[in-house]
Amino acid sequence: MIINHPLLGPRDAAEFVYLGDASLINRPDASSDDAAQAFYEYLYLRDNPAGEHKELWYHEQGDRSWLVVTRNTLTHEISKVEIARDVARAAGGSA
Amino acid sequence: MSQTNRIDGGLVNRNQSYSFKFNNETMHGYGGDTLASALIANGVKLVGRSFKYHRPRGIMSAGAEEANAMVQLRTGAYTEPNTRATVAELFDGLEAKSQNHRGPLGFDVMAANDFLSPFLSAGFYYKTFMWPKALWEKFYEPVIRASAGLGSLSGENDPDQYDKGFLHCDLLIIGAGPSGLAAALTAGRAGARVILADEDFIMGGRLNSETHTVDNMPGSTWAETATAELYQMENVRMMTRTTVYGAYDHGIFGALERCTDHLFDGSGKPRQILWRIYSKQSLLCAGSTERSIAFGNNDRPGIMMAGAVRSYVNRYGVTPGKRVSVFTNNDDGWRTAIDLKAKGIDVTAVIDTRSIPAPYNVPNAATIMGCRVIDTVGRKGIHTIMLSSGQTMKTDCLAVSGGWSPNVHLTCHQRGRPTWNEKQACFVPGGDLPVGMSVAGAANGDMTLQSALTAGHNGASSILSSLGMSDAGSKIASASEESAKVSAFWHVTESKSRAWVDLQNDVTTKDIGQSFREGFKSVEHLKRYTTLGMATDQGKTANVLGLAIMAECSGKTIEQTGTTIFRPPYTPIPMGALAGRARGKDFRPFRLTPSHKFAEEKNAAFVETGMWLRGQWYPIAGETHWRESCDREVRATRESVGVCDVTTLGKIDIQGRDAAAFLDRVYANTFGTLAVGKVRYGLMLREDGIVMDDGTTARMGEHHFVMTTTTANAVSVFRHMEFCRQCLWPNMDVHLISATEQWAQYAVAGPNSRKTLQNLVDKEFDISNEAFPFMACGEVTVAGGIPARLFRISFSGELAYEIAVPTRYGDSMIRAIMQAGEEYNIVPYGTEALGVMRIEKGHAAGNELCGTTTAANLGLGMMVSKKKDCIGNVLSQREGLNPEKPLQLVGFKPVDTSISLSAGAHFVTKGAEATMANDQGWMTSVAYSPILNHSIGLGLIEDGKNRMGEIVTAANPLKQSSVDVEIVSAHFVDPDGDRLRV
Amino acid sequence: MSNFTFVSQPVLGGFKQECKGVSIIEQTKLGIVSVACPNDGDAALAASIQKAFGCSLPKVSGVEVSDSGTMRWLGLQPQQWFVLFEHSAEQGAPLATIKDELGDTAYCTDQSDSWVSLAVSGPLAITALERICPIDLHLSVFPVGTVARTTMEHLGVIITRTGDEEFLMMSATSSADSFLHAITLSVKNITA
Amino acid sequence: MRYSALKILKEGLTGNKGWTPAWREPEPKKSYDIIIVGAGGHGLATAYYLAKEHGLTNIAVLEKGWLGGGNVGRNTTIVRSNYLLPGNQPFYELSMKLWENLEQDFNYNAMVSQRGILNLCHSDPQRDAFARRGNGMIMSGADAELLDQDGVREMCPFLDFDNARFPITGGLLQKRGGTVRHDAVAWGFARGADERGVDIIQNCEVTGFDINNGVCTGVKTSRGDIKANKVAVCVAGSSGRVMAQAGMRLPIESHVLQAFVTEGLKPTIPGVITFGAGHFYVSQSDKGGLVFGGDIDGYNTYAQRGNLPVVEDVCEGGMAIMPMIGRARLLRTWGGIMDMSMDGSPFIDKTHVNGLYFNGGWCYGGFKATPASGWCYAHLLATGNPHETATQMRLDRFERGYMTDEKGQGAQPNLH
Repeated sequence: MIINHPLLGPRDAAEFVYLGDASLINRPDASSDDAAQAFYEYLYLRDNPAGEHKELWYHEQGDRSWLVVTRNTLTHEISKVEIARDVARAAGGSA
Repeated sequence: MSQTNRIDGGLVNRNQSYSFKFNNETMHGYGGDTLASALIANGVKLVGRSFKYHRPRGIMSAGAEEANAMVQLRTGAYTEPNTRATVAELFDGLEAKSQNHRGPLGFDVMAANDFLSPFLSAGFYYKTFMWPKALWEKFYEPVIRASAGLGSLSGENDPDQYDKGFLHCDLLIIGAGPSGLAAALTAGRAGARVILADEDFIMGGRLNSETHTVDNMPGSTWAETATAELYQMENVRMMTRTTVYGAYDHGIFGALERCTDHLFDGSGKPRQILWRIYSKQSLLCAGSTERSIAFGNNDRPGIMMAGAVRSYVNRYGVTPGKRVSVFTNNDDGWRTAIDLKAKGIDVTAVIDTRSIPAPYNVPNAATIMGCRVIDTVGRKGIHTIMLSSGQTMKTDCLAVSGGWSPNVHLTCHQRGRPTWNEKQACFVPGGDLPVGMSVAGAANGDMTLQSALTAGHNGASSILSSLGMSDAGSKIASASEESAKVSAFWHVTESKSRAWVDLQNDVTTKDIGQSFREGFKSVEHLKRYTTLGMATDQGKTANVLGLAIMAECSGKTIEQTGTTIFRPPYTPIPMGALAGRARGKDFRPFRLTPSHKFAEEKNAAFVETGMWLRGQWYPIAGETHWRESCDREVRATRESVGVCDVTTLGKIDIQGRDAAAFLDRVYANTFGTLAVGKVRYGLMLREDGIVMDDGTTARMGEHHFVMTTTTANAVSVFRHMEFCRQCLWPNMDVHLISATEQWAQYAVAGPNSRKTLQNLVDKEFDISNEAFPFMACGEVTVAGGIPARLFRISFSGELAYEIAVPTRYGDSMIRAIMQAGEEYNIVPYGTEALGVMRIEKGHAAGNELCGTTTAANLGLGMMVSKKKDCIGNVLSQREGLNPEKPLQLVGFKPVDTSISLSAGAHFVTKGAEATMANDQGWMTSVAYSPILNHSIGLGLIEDGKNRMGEIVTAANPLKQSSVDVEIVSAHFVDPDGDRLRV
Repeated sequence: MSNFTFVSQPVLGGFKQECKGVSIIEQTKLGIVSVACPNDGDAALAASIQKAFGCSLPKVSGVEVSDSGTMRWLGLQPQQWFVLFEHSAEQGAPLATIKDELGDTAYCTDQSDSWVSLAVSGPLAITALERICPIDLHLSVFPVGTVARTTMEHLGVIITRTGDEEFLMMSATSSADSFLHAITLSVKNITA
Repeated sequence: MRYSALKILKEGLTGNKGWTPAWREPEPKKSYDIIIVGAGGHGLATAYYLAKEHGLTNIAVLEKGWLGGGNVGRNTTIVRSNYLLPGNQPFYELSMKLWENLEQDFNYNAMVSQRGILNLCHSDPQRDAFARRGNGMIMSGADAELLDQDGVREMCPFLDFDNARFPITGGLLQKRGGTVRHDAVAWGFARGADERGVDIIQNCEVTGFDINNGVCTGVKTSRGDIKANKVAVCVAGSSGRVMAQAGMRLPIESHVLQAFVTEGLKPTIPGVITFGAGHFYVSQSDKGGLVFGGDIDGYNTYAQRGNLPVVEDVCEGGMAIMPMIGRARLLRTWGGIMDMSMDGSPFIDKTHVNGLYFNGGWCYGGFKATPASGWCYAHLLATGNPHETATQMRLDRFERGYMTDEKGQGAQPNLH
């Protein structure tokens, strides 16, 4: 596979390390009352869609960026690649 | 043997005479021959045996689809099983043997299977061999295995070298036949970066096997001219002997280039190169493959595809027979008769299944329309055919054409399905092609030469425009007329004898019928139950025939019956090529520590730790067993001083205004309170609350920390922290960079470690206990100004330091430390002694940090701060991770101290039976303590902290042993830690 | 107390091989410092670099050379650069060369000893690198003044194009032998 | 029809005309006691044991495509019970015992071949972990032997002992491990279930569940609605897709695992061998092909195909331990979709919806588990209680903190 890195252009996916669903960006608030349930769902449950999937890839053998890649799990077609830090900031990442 | 079947003409080089051996018999051929054409030249008909029935078989094709003529090529360690004679280039000195027979090829005793064939029908083995049960492994299976298989490996290491590489292009053209050449000319002239790859050793494809003309030249001459022009273009890479074998995601292709397979001796060059080709667009011009017709005994030597006969006659200048007949369902098959006549070879008859007027006139040959071949005679070489009309004819070669199947394989590699074209009676590429791929020529169903040339040109033109380029006005080449009329015909129903569909796996029409009757009707069931299409040719000639017969059984159309898809690779690829250089010591890189050279001089034994090589122990004269060395190193360190290279620990430089706050979140314990110039042990959890890693982190400045990780987790911890930094807390000002390679770091441990270092550290730095206490850190210089970092930390439990210098001084540094400690008899110690000392001190390491242990399990539960959020905090509080009687890390001591403990033993109540129901934990690490003079262990046992002094049994059923052990503190040596602080 | 001998040793002993269209020369006098930009400090850092070295900051994958021509800035990742300059052990710590100039505007870390650096050049350099480098090195795609971090033969590599037929290749010090082997074998395989 | 050597003889002499279909092709009925979704190995085994062991035969097995078309037909055929943790080992040992008697039990030769499985180790920590595991295996009633280097050399002299990057220091051997002809397992269970009255309905895709007030009463299919007292989902690889129709999110990701086979070769390796310092495991089929595999590709996917980096990585592993296979040719590669769970262990459980049951999350372990999975799922469906060997295979184990994490990799499916 080839991931079209927003800063570097096309790179072989072999340079990247895959983590999983991009929802892992949305770490729950540990101080909330339902933190135990929220963390369980955050860490363990997955939509696992057959189709478009937003997922995290880390450019370990490259620029060390974490990326949010939108990829179809049926065809492997990649429709969007974003810098995860930008996505996290836009989502209002803490601190 | 002489070349009895060599005729005039062809593209072989008659000035280049090669001698070769087949089954030990010396023969001759020419440059430009394949092994198959050379065998035909020498009149050889019988070349191998089939898989199941061991039927005599000859050459049936002239290409990669060959299902019969597979040989064991070369000898000794170079021998290569299952090599298709039809694609093996002849070279001087080639040696080949036939395979899959017991006894000589002509008298294979396994051919008895052929006579037992009624009992060996589809799936017979699923229905028997079940009784008695024990005989399967002992008798039935060994017999089956010995008779199955084809060729043999030598059993020796592959002596050849292989290489790999990466290529990039705008357009990859797969196949250099008429459409591929036309496309390459158009795209190449327009300036696109083109790769043209073909599996053959000359370009031109079928142009070299046919008598067509292109632009008023013989087809092969046109191909040669086009090829020459393309070779002149800098933007075109021409790759012969290169099979594009797989289409992967996003325009990546796998290709195998055979560099030395056509040479007697590769003289040190890589035998083959596995290329990964990154293409923006690809054009599949892979041509088509002729298929057979199923009729009685259609597998005999001398029965050959009609197009292959033309290849042998026209390209190789050999004739497969002296009296040839043709059996066809299409106009193209007639060309064989015409070409043979042109070469002066007798054509006995042309038998056409179609009841139409003969499309061509073949002088002096019987032309029989609306007729079928129903059976053949000639066990080791066909000599007679029987026709549905009742006629019998003598013939020594039967050329069969059942029509052509486009080579759609690569269009299926991303699970695209070809679609059935009823008019052309073949599968053509479906709509779901791999991204960026288009198809032209016969592979796309353009079955005439002119249509292929046109499609190649047009395909390239439209690709050029999609790339934003325009074609340079290339004209479409014009070709001689030909007809491709075909009418589907699959099998001769009048045949009483077995009619083969898959020649190599011995699948007959009867097997397909039986498969249907038994309910194996879907194409996948058919394939799996009968093994149709599962042989080394992947059903290139058999699949369509099998499907059509299945469709007939079920009364459905082929379209309704479906198709199996093709999977990579297009043709089989040697394992050696897929591994490339990564074998032997080069399987993975080596990482060497800065003291490696020194360690070698000290005769160190080395151990692999991930990619690192670390000194395991350093034997001195007289030591014969590793334990002697290890014990001495431990004693010397605990009694005086030792030095160990700890460079392999991960070092991460952490800077930023939020660095301290960041560490508070990634570590379970607190770092915000750590003073500059101090070090703290840190415990890192995964988000699921399990211990991820541990290490020490030093505060070098207000906004600057240096973290160490375990050797094993250096990469994953860095990745995790980048995840935290970028994805979880993107607004924190914190920056990470690995400094593992920057510093050569040595642990100097033992009561005399300070004195040793005082000899080395420049005098202006006070490293006395008062000025530089336990857990201090700072920047110093050594040996008159060499910059260094000093940490007062200890893994051994002794007064100890770690000192780091820039890696370039690493070799000097180990020698300097040895020199500085000489007066204290300093020793280098290896990972074994390191391990012994950490077990003596009860420190958890890899065996305890095994990814399932919590901080509480390791006795570090207090470190998980309840005051702050950190990774893993919330989920570490789950019920299952906090049982009433948790596993706890404690020490174990054998009751009988003369007995050695074993890691991996399981604990049960003293004297209880060793069963999982009684299981209470396991021994994680053991060592012989030269300080205590007995074996000691660390282990995880339920409620261990509350069971001090209890005797339990450490069961080791693997060794049929069990040892009574006492639960003791994990701190075997200096439990109060006094020695650290002196 | 006797004197200690400290020798600054080139990782590959100053390796040099010139043959048949490709030359490989170890760069032994290279200072390498990583420079990271504090959050929201981009403008301040750019200004201090411009002032100190007469150089603008390249984007990721870009290379900028200082006015004096002696300093090369590689854009390796967002907010982080490597600066390469000629430096020998006698000149003291390479870190100071940069850090002293940039002060609080950057987080600097010495990387001089982390990398082995090889200059690979010659008409057959690309042909040799084709065997191990997944990056498209065609001049139209990877022109002079481009840097990429990638992986070759299981090793992380930073490759910079320094000329039409010249590359600077950096990989981790500890695996320098394996790295050199990967390159020399590539050369051998294309020229044997 | 009973299969035997005599039957083959008789049919052979009469032109093989008397063979009858291995299973019927029934139309779906309006309702069943139990509907099993998915006619893969596990679903068919469940139906077989429900019929044979529990006397329940008013059962339909619904299959979207053709029976046995999932992972039971696309794996590397290895069976073993060499697990580490108490949540797994007794279950896989039950499976092994069922394998050992399976063929006689269902009258179909699935070629259960106990030629042994050898896991190589390359370091002391690895050896320690193998010792812990081997002891646990024996304590669970399985067999295990810890070999030193000489022991491995005696068994497999062709391994690279002289020039290996990661020297082989020993291995954990389970002699009862081995291989089974994968397709035959599906066919044997299907035939056995069908004979006992189970309706196996191919080309019948489940498109939804009838769930009212927290009770599942049937399924919607491409061939109409079908009622059932109990609906048992058993579609590993597609679990996420199917259970989403019941509104459930699972602790599962779908990943592709590639498998490989070479051209046929005369016998060259004895049993199953796995490489402990790379990603490679191999056996030789009765037809002579080297059947091998390695790691999953590592990204979520439902496409039954993989990519080149893993192909190369696996082949590198093969050449690293067995440099004699360099001239064997890779014939075919394929991919199967794995339910990769959050701790690498499976689920056989009720769901929070009454009448809806779930079996999945098998990761790489699905094939070897086939008989025990069917046995335990049948037990759960018939009795309402988990089988004693499957008590840890619960859906709520992550919420409660009772992971069964063999590899110790935590909540990251692609590392299991």
